[in-house]
Amino acid sequence: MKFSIQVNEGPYQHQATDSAYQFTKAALEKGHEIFRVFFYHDGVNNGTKLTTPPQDDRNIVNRWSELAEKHDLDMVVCVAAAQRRGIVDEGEMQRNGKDAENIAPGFRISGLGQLIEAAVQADRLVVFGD
Amino acid sequence: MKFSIQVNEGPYQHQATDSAYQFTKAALEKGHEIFRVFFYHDGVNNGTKLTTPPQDDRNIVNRWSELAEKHDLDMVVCVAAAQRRGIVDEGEMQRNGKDAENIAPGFRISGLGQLIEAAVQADRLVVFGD
Amino acid sequence: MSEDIKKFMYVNRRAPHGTIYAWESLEVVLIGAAFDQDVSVAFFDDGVYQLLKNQDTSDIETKNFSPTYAALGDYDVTKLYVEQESLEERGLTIDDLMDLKWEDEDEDWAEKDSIRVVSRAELSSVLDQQDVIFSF
Amino acid sequence: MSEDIKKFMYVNRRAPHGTIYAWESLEVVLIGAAFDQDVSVAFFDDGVYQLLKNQDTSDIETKNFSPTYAALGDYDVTKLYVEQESLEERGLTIDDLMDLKWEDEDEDWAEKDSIRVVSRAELSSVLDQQDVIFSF
Amino acid sequence: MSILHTVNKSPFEKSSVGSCLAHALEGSSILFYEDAVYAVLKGASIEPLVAGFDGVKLYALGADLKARGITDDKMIDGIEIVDYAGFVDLSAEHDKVQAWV
Amino acid sequence: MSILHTVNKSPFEKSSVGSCLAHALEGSSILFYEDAVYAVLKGASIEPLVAGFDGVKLYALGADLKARGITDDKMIDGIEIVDYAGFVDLSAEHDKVQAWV
Repeated sequence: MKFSIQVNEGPYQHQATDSAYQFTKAALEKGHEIFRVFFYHDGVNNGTKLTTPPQDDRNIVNRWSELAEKHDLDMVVCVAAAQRRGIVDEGEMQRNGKDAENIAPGFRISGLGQLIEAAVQADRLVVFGD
Repeated sequence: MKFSIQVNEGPYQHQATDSAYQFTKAALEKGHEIFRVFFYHDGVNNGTKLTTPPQDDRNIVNRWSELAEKHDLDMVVCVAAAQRRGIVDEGEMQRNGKDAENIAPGFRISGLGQLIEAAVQADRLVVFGD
Repeated sequence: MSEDIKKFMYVNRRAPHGTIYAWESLEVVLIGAAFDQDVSVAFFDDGVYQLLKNQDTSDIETKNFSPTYAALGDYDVTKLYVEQESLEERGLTIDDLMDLKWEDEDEDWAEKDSIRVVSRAELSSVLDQQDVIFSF
Repeated sequence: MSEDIKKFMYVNRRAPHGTIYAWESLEVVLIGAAFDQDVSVAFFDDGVYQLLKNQDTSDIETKNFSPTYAALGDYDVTKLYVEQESLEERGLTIDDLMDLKWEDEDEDWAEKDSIRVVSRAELSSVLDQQDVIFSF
Repeated sequence: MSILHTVNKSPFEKSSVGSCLAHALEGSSILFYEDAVYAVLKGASIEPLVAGFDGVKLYALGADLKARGITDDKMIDGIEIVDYAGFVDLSAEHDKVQAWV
Repeated sequence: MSILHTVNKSPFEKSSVGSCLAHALEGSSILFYEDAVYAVLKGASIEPLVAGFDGVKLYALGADLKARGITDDKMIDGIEIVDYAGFVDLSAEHDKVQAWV
């Protein structure tokens, strides 16, 4: 079966992104397809490469990046939400005149239409939030 | 009177930082002293210079930076919370082997002791959160 | 792209302004309108506050997105379900809400009400009939 | 630095694990212990869940900070107020909570209970007597 | 000693308004702001709880009322409206501030 | 048609558990996870609401129960424990998932 996942909260503050990660991993392990993981609202903050969590804690961002690499996951960060919250890739950096980018490996920035498409294409949309 | 302010949430997702800003501005306009504004939890995300909000919306980060410049405010971002969430200055960039920093003007990264000191030194601690 | 039309429901259970969910939810509804799905929007629990008249954010200096609800009709988003029990619990009636309309091209652009006040039982049944439920 | 000792109260009204507030609140209490203030910690509403026994986060793969509460006594944080009404509403008793102790150096290091179960009225009065109230 | 209690969440979404009302002692004050201003709407199911409150002074932040379309005529009687400067004054006038976040 | 309802907030902090229970139709299922697992604690004031629920199957996520120290003997009877794989199965078995965030 084909799943799409929506993540509404950032790393560490809310368990939402942990639950979304565990759900996605379990779905992949059961042989399901993940059409897309869409990061919305503060969820876009999962896509920053600048985190350095304590050694004895999980690294939420790296965990997503590794899952994406292993399973060729499509992880999309909403551009409008990202602009409000400061998540920037090379293109956004140029367009908005910023002097740095902070997007983590495996994440790409795109429009809200990607969420709608994810819901159209998948058999199930599963939302994780606050 | 001497106030310290604690901000627990990031920009845009919650009104907490808007309310904290309006309170701080009003206190300064009434002639009170702001000993420190301490950004904790997701509040550290107020300190990123990478946001580009829509033209017709307020720029929360710039607003804090401008208030800090005008009134010589001490705006402190908690280092432990910042590491979890990816807010990085020059020093943190070096220490944690990152290739970019994203701290906005007027913010500095420091330890939790600064919150305790803020509460000890001020006549009032006012907390804004979710 | 699949050619199927799905029944999309956007659920709004949160108050506006205190958090951004209501506004960013509305942004999704507007973008989604371009996708030719069968769209409904539900407002219940604190979501009914999103539709209150006379919202003016000038003094909190945040973006006032409430006039945007009036544009939903132009985007062919015409089924706005509002739960009666949620209104009553909050001391509100339909008269406290914005008067949202759409123009029916099949009936010579007759103006019709977008808001449908429904009971909790009716709303539950509408939710049950959807293909996709968005929550923010 | 002022030489005054202030009465510091850390208020915990949130459940652990679903959000980080409980854990980052505990980090403040630990850091604050170095500042020689008169420290109290209150657990009420969902905050009482923070003290439940047998918490094991291995399957959700988040940091299990609950053993850290047992270290509070070593940091001279010995006044932990737990509200009776909050326990009752949640079907809990003191026996469901971790057994937190501190050693009183004035009484030959006698072991004493850190947790004080108080009524809502007593807790309100304790809150009223503070100089600074931290909330997370 | 006296506390200024601040509450910022809707009483229908979160338990903080209810808990604040249950813990506020005589002589303290409560400021409703952000989404907590919905607590002052007349005719809501929680009106008896809010209106029947003796010995505690109730305030609501005008900017947040206005943002949410809550006009004076829709408010429970006896609640005083303040602006951000008034919020600052209340914080100064009370011995400490407790945020019911 | 049938819905898998997911709820992740404590019933004492937020109204989402109550609203979910009030809207769930016969034939649907509810999964309590994250802080919503506190809803299944025996002896709590909301036990009658949760336990008295007919026609709707109730589940709780084991990983979240364990994290919060809620052992089997403390749970209301009749609630089935699932792991993340079970959460995935429930999402597949129902026609759609409604998240009560």
